[in-house]
Amino acid sequence: MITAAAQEREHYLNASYGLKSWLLTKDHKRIGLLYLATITLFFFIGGAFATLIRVELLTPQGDLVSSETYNKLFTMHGVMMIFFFLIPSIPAVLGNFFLPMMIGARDLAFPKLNLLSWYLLVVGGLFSLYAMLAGGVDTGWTFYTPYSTTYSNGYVIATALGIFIAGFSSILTGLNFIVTIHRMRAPGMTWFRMPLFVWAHYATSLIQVLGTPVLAVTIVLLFLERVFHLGIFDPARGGDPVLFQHLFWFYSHPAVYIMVLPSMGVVSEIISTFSRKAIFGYRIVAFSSVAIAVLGFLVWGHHLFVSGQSLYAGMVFSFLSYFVAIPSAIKVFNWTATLYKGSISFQTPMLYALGFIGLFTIGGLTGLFVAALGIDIHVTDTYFVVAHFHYIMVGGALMGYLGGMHFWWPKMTGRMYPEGWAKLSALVIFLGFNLTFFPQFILGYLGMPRRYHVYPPEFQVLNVLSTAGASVLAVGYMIPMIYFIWSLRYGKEAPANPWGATGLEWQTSSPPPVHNFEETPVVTHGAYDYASLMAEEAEVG
Amino acid sequence: MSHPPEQTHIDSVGTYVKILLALLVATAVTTAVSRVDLGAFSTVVALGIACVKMLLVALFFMHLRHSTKLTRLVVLGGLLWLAILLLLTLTDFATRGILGVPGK
Amino acid sequence: MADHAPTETLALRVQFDTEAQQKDAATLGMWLFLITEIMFFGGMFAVYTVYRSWYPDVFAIASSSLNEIIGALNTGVLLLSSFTMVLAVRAGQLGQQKAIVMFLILTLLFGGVFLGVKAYEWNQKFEEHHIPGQAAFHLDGVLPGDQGHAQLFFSIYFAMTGLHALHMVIGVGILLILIVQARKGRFSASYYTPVDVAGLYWHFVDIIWIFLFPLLYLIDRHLVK
Amino acid sequence: MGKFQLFPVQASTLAPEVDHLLYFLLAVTVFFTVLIFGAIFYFAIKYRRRSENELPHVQHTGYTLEILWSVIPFGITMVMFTWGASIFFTASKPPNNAIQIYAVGKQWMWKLEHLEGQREINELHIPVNTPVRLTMASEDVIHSFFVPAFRTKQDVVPGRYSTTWFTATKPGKYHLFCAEYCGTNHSGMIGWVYAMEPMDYQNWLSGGAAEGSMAETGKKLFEQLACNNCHKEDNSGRGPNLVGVFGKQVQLAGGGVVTADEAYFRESILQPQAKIVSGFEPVMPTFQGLVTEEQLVQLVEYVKSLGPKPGTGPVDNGQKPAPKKSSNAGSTPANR
Repeated sequence: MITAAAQEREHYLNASYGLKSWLLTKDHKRIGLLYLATITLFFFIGGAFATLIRVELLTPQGDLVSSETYNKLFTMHGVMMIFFFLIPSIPAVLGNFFLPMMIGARDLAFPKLNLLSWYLLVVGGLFSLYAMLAGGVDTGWTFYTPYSTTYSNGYVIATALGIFIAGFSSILTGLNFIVTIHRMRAPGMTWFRMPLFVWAHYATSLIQVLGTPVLAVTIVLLFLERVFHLGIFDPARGGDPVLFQHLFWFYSHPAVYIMVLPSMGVVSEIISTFSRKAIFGYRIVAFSSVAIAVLGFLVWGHHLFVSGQSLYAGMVFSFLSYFVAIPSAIKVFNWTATLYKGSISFQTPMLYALGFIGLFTIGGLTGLFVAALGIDIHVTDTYFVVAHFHYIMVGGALMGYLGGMHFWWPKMTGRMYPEGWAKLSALVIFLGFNLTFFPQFILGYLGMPRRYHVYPPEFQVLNVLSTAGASVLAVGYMIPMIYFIWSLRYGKEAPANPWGATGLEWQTSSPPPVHNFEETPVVTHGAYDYASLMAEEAEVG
Repeated sequence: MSHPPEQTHIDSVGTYVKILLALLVATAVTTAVSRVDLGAFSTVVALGIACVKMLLVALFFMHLRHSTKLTRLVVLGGLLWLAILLLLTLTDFATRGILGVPGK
Repeated sequence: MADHAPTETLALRVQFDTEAQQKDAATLGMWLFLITEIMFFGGMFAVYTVYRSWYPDVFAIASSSLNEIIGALNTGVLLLSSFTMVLAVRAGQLGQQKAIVMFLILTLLFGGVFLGVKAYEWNQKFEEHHIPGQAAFHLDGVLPGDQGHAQLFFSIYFAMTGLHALHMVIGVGILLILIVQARKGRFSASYYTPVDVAGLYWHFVDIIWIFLFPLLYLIDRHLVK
Repeated sequence: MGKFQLFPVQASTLAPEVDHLLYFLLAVTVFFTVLIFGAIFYFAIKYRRRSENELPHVQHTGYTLEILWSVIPFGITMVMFTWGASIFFTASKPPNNAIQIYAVGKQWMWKLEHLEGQREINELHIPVNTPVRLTMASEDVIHSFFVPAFRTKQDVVPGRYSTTWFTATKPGKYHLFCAEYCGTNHSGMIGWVYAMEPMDYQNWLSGGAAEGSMAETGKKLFEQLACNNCHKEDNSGRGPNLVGVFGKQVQLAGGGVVTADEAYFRESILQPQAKIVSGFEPVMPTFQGLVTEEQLVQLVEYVKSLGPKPGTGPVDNGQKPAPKKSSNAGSTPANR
């Protein structure tokens, strides 16, 4: 069982107890765990909506819920999953916890601002939960006008206010990260010795800081038009609903990179650790993260190809959309090249990382379909697009998140998760995911529109397959939830560096002390220098 | 450590007074100029004067002159992203109707 | 060092190594926040640009319904408040306690005057039935078919000046807190960061008004004699 | 109903073109997916960790490889872009000989109207092998006219006209969907497009219980709304004579010239003062709220039916010759 020595050594978890020590903590590690609890709750709420949607779509007729309710289900599924799970997930949990440790800092630059960010997410989440319980909103997570401003009678304002507040949590986290990375690196930690996880979060923070405010002003304008009848997007007074779409997608496309870039950072760490080899083309992979963040701001018009945007703007945005595909392709090639001549071991984090590369490749390549103007006419607003973005969000971002959770769980809690169950759930999730979303590509090209409560009978077989997959996926997600909690009590005692990884966070104890390091580390070698790590362990061992 | 040495350069009150006067004069000028018919050029002049005032406030009042290179880079980045938002949005609104097909 | 947190002063928080590093981080943090504000107002400038390019004449008539003399004077008031704010920061750099308090109060007063004039202008608009969304909306000089486009202008006018005023109110709140702290002698030559950072915010809100004034008040005034 | 299918039927001239681009993209996707999955499995098996303290020798970064796998994918994507853009261009420009049909999207139904007067709800009969041009308007929120078999989709934004066109190639009955979320019954706003042999189409047209062509209905409306008090054919009215105006360049008061297309007439009925013909007073009242989108398209059809009288010179509709000024008509907001 647990040795006495480990028990009394002080670390960030047993340094202080009580509700106040958690709700008023300024420790970035504790705030990371607070975020973990919050977004796990939001994930399962969003997942419940997804399950209801898939069960409804078992039959062509709308026989489980009314159309009104179905529209609220897919809207709240979108809102909860995107704004309250995917956007905060890795930056808020793993980023908050490990970014300071990876660059040798004692904490983020603005700890109180970090705690405020968590409260903003919680308050925003409560507003959205209130909107759901009070009656729900049925505008889709995109809130297109004039439906959202004049025709919808759902709780648009409460949900929009929730997203508005949660948006500031994202902005302030991004701001905190950028200042920390610029100003608080340990001695010797130059830009090109930083782990790629930190590079990915630097790029993500750029998007959070530069993009989210435009969503905030769009929500304010929507609020002004719906409540005070100001005529900003109102076609009757000469306004243009397409202008709302421009402002909305200016943020919402870069937002998909906020969701996937941190996962790319996690995968870079995991692939390198479990191949015991430096990432192939470290600088290229680092710069490709920043390139994705920058180019991600030039492409939003590919959401508007058939929505009334001019032909020439469509061509400009389609052309630019192909530029943003290149850095993602480069990353996939570099990860695969890292495996070459490595010493690969297959613990659970590695399974999730390899799963990420496979599914993200399919997700990314189908992105080339929807960026081609000719094909997008046919597939936009159909299940082809639904499948594309689920391959990136669930196949990519969520797999990366789970991989990161398994990779750093020993460091966060001082406990090992059960390897057998973890591998099983990874496999179940991979199979369930593909069974759920691959049929949707076919459904989409067949022409089944998205957000349909009722569909023609010839689409039923593929929908039944997709629902079957969804139930497997739901089971797959439940298993980690159970054994992670189980491991807190009964998990094996975790050593400081269970995987033989090279990051600074692995050079301190598990779980780490309150100020991360006994004394600030001095960095002398590159990011993934396994040779000197093995040499040091040989000396100590 | 990677942070630059901070030399607090303190400007004289005289400098600030000069800047204030310049700003007030610029405000008067832009108000007066708006009455003169410069055709499409009047917007350019109005924006030009506003940019000059912005530079005065930013460089002197916000001490951008003494700030680190990083701070200046951040400011440039912000203005560049504002330009991205405006220009790419205008690629749509400026080219509507050229094809002669309603709605394209 | 591990068992108890090192003693922490205002000028040197535990997570920083040197005071210069902390001050640098605060300045960089505020500038990044100001970038988010540029993008926040940027969204509305995009809406303004599109609709003014579509309805230039109606915008010119609507713009000339605003009193540009009051607008110009109000801009002057705001520039004065920026001037006193930068003097407050300078006093902070020199550690002159009483000067900090005096200039902050002056800045607060000018800010209050600006908001007062703004309230008067809005009330003026209310009486002239220029409130968009109201049935009684009517802008004379504009034909019945184009009243909708005039409502667009005033929607943008109220959205932009309203959000700018909201930022002014937040600024006034920050100034009040700083005045209270300054009177307690919390700031010195080595620790005046809050005043400096509040100054950056205040000057930024001034810059937004520097663009709002010509774009809203001075559109093609020559067109409409 | 339809048997289980894995690929949508190709029923328009656009469908094969889109599908060829799809096959190219599918080929690229399969190639790279097999390449990546294959490499991962091969490396995973070949370089699996043999012993605990095994240390692979460090490998330098090969920039040539990096350049290779960024330039080649970029080249492929540029092919995708140009191919997609060319299809998009043809799909955006309706041919001139297309027959005109009007569609009005209203919360949760499609109302379609043929020039000859046939009106249909959620059904559209069209002849095969003849280009059909749909001019669409929405009465409330954004809808989207989507026919999967034709591979065409176009959002219908309220406040202006939108255009889509297609040429059916195979007679048959094809799904019509609304593809932009528009409220409670969004999934009910569906219907059928019947592509028929030209002969059958003509019989259907004449057989239909139409009470007169759109132009005739428009004429009745023109009189009911007393438009003819001002728009007289002998140029004596206070409004411009509308005979032969459609499609011509119209001189505007205060300079500027605009093409008198559907959008111009629709805007002039709803916001008469937006574009005043030179030499006329802005006295026309607005009909905003008095006429529905359907009536608007009928009035536009009536004006189009007042074709140019053979042999008359440039449009003589009582226009006072206005000084020729350099016009910046260009992209007027009329058809924004």
